[in-house]
Amino acid sequence: MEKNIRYSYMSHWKDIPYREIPNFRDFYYEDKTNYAYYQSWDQIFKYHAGCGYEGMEVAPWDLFAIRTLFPDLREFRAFAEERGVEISGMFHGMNGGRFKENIPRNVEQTKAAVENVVLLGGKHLNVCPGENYADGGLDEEGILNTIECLNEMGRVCEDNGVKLGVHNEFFCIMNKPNHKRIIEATDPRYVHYCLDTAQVSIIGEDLCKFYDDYHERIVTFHLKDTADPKLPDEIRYAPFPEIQDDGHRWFWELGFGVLDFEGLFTLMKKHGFKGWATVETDGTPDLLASMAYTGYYVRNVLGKIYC
Amino acid sequence: MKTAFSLETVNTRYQEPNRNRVESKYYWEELFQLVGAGGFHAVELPYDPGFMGARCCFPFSKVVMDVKFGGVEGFKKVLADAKIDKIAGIFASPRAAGSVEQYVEGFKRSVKGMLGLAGELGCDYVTVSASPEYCTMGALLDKKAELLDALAAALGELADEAGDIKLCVRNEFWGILRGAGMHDFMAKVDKRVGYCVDLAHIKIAGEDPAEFIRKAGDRVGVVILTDTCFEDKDEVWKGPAPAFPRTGATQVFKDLGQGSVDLCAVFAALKEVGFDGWATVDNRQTRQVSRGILRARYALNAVEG
Amino acid sequence: MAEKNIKYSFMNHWKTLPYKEIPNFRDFYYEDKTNYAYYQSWEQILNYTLGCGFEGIEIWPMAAPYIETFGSLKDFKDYVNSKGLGISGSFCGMGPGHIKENIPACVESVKKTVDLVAAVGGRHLNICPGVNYGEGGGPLTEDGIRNTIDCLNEMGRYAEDHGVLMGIHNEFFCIMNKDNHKRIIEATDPKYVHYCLDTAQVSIIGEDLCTFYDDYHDRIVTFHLKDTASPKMPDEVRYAASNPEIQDDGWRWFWEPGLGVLDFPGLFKLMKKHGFKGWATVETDGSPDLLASMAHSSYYIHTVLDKIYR
Amino acid sequence: MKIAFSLDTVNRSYQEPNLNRTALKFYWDELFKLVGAGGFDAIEMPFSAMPKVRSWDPFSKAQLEARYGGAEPFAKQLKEAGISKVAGLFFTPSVGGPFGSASVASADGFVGGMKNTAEKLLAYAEELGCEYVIISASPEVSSMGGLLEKEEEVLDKLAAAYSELADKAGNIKICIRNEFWGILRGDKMHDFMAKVDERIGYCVDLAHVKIAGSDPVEFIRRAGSRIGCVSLTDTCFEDKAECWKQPNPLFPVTGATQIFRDLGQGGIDLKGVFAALKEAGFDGWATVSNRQSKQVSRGILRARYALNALEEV
Repeated sequence: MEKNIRYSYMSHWKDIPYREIPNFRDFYYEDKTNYAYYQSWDQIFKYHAGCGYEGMEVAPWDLFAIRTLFPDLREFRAFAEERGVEISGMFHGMNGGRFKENIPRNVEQTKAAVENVVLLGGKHLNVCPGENYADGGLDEEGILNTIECLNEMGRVCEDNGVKLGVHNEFFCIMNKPNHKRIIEATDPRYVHYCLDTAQVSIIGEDLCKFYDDYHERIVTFHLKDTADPKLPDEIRYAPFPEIQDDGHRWFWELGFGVLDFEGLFTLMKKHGFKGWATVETDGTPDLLASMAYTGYYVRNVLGKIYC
Repeated sequence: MKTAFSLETVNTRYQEPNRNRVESKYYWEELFQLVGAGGFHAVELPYDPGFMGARCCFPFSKVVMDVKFGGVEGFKKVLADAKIDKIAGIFASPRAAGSVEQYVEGFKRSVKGMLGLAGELGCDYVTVSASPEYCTMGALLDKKAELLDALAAALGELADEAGDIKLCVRNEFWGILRGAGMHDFMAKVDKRVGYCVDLAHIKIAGEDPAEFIRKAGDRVGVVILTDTCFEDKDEVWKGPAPAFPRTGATQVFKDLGQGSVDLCAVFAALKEVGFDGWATVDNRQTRQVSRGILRARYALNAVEG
Repeated sequence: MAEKNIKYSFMNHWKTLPYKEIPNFRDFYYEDKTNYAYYQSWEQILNYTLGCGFEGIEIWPMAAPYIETFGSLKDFKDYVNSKGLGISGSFCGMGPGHIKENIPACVESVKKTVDLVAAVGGRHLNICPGVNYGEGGGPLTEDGIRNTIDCLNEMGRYAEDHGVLMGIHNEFFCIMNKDNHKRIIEATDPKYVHYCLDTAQVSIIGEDLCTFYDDYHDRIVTFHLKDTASPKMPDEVRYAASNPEIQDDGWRWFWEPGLGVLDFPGLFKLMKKHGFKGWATVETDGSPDLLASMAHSSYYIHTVLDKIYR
Repeated sequence: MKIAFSLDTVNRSYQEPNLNRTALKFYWDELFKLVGAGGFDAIEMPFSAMPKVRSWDPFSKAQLEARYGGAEPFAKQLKEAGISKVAGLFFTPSVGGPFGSASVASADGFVGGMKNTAEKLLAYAEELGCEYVIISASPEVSSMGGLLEKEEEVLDKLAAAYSELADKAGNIKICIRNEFWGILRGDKMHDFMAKVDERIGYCVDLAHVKIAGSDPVEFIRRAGSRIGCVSLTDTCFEDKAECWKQPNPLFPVTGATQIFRDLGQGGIDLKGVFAALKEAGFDGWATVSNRQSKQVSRGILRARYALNALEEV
């Protein structure tokens, strides 16, 4: 049976201090807890393969720690592939692109990011289109600069065989009032879309309708659930809303929130989506439990609709 | 001698189940209560200049204290409610950058920032690492003598600005002033600047902590009560991420009383040199901070008993 | 894709799982905000088992946890099957059948477990052939050996009559040990008494894993796949007066496949040579994190051992 | 009033990562030190007549001998950890205790089973130098089958058995705990205790009393001088769907929750409780049992924090 979707897992592992732990047993005996089971990329990649994930999406804030272990990112790629895991792409942030003078800096940063993605063998650069809304929304000029900046960044990606996917966040400066306008105004040759199912729902879009409307621009996904769709402006636009003081979670594993994933997968089948889809479990206390569970859900539940 | 508990004990960086909890404020609100309940009424904070804003509620920067606790006074009140009435000190390790001048300028800027926050927090000491990790210093290593002289001079200037805050220098086992190398340097530094004696770092660098204390004498500014069983046979200190030896995974630091540091000898030496400053426990091994607090209390009771 | 010969099952060391399902998972999570909430229901554990690519679970005889949470064994079976998972069988102990007058009681007890295995649609009953050597008064006398053989034959016959394969699953501290292990296997009736090869246990007893499999492959109907870093333990450890299975300082006899020193690739080459077909249970006894062990074992099987034989 | 810390806090059976540690001796060796470091110099321990399979806790006579060298060396080990007293023991009837399904056929079998285990409990308590033991009034009602129709007969026989046990208890105080899932839940306990031998005391478990719908402060006032010991527990749980009747009532099928909360983390008026205990002139053992937090060290520090806050009152 021909597979259309390749599943990748978003890396929220934070710092992993070892490549491998050949003295695992002695290391385990030091503390005799499961602490020793989460301290090397060898283990993390094996868990990916063990849970049926073919890929991992790298987080840019992990690169510093990764480079202390794998100075040449091609080593990191080879290390992962040896364990049956490919790097599907990397997340990236555009900042200050709403001001014309910041566009060149953003293009330079994109070049550096794309270079890393190419070294890692990735195909996607999923970009958060701007800083937090709380620092002041987009005026007309800000919108036009954001479009231009995304186009410039997209061109750099396309020239290197990498797809830039706009990945909006519910607290981002590009928000509900101008979200669609900017997507439609950007150059479809260079600027694609990474549909983060939870983020667009929290912004206030209807997930399935949004996918149906923009399916030809959507080249990849961040699949995550939420129990808080259509959040009001005063929460989305507040300072630092992402991590809540009382530990409230915006994001849940697929099937633990309220979104209609079966509807979404029916549409993905209708439009014949092919390529990487990244499952993300941002905010889980136990990444492996989330990975094993979502591995089951995408294959045994959603896989019956489209795979 | 007064004892404090360091919040460096809380792992904010490395993977472990439940790690995400440390990003939220609720975690810290309860943690302060648990520290107080463990009999520690003073804490030490890692200093964070706050570049990352307040996305995560690590209460180590002015911006987080402002955004999450309504400013320094609000932060101190939360601590006081948890029976923690003193922030004994803050510490940081500068990163290597560029030339000797650039590095020393960055060093001074960083320490000034720390002295500013320490003043607001009512700290008694500020600790700064003598150098970053050896392997990150690149070309600076070729101008070691010039760098150390410039640092000594800078520390003198900073002592003028410290007021009654005790400025201390810590020599990690992975730095250019590791182990006994510290004594010659401190001889050239303004008398007002003290040693930060971190027991585990001293031992790993091949020195006996009690001996080191006697040699430092009345220049001991603050003591960091840490433990270790690690013997650096493969010069791991020169390589990258020395706290995670490539030669074999191990926890380089052990919780107080769980390693091979002779605490009785250390306390005897401290008494001998008439030390009456802060002794701060920093349990970097256990992943359960509550266990770290109780292990610290147990170890101190055993030594003081 | 080549036809699959081995079906993998995971040994249930999950201890007590108090809930069948947790529909109010989010609220439950918020009570403690730790991963505690991720390990409290059968649904979660069965989903993880499927997520790691296993096709079945092997259960423990103490049926209470299943009945209490599910109301009846049948409800438990139907729930597991509804997830697309099988129950490969159960583990149990033979008891003090090396003493003649105990045999009837031991057989009665094992019959109940055979009925349980049949009721949950299981195929295997893996049985530890006796009490502990240290506490149970090892070594086996000639009579003790004769009684053990009779006892196993009688139990095996009942199992065979109920469509269940009873396999001897020896343990390194068991009263049937190194000096009579092979003799008893060979003396039992092959029609009724089979063998479940626990890779770690036989290695700790002192056998060479691959030689042992090669010699007894025709009697071996299933496996407990686990690794060890301490093969060929001396008598004074295996025969210790007090149960050596759980060590005071947390020393582990057993590790995940690939994390000890056993030659699994060698074993799988022989399984290919002899054309083994059926259930093989991965067991991670003594792991502090069963899910991490399950995911690691799944990697080792599907990415390393599958290449040799699957 | 004397304060102790209960090792009931340690979860030994429900799945969680690192659960395997509680089967190992090194875990208990360190735990005693951590309890002592938390400022508790007395503990309460669960009692198991039969040692728990594959577990080296010191809660059965067999394990104490096999792993800890017996009562003497165990007391020495506790002393070094800063613990001078094993204040009391308790056994939980619903986990394979004497009230097991086998003995619910008749009232005599039921009470006989309890008495049998209680005698072993008293012997072990004496060996450890305990001052009290806690016996649960009954197992979960869901496991009592036909006996529920013979409640009158069962209670009379229980009362008689308690008197006989009191004769053997010496100076160990026998206290009866009325769990919210038992036949004497909530205020039903008062009528029963009125008919029971004066030497037998109440074990007032705050969370169990509250979940059964009684007010702990009122309950303490009514129990008055008959209070034998207090279990300082907390809860936010309201049993709206009569979960107390279901099997395994600690895990309501109506919705997963942690029925017990650590002291100070629930809804019980602890200030009111301590005032009522003072009023009743209670000077026995009050034992904290934090059954919520899966990190026992956190449970210890939470207990210390809650007690410190109350002592300021």
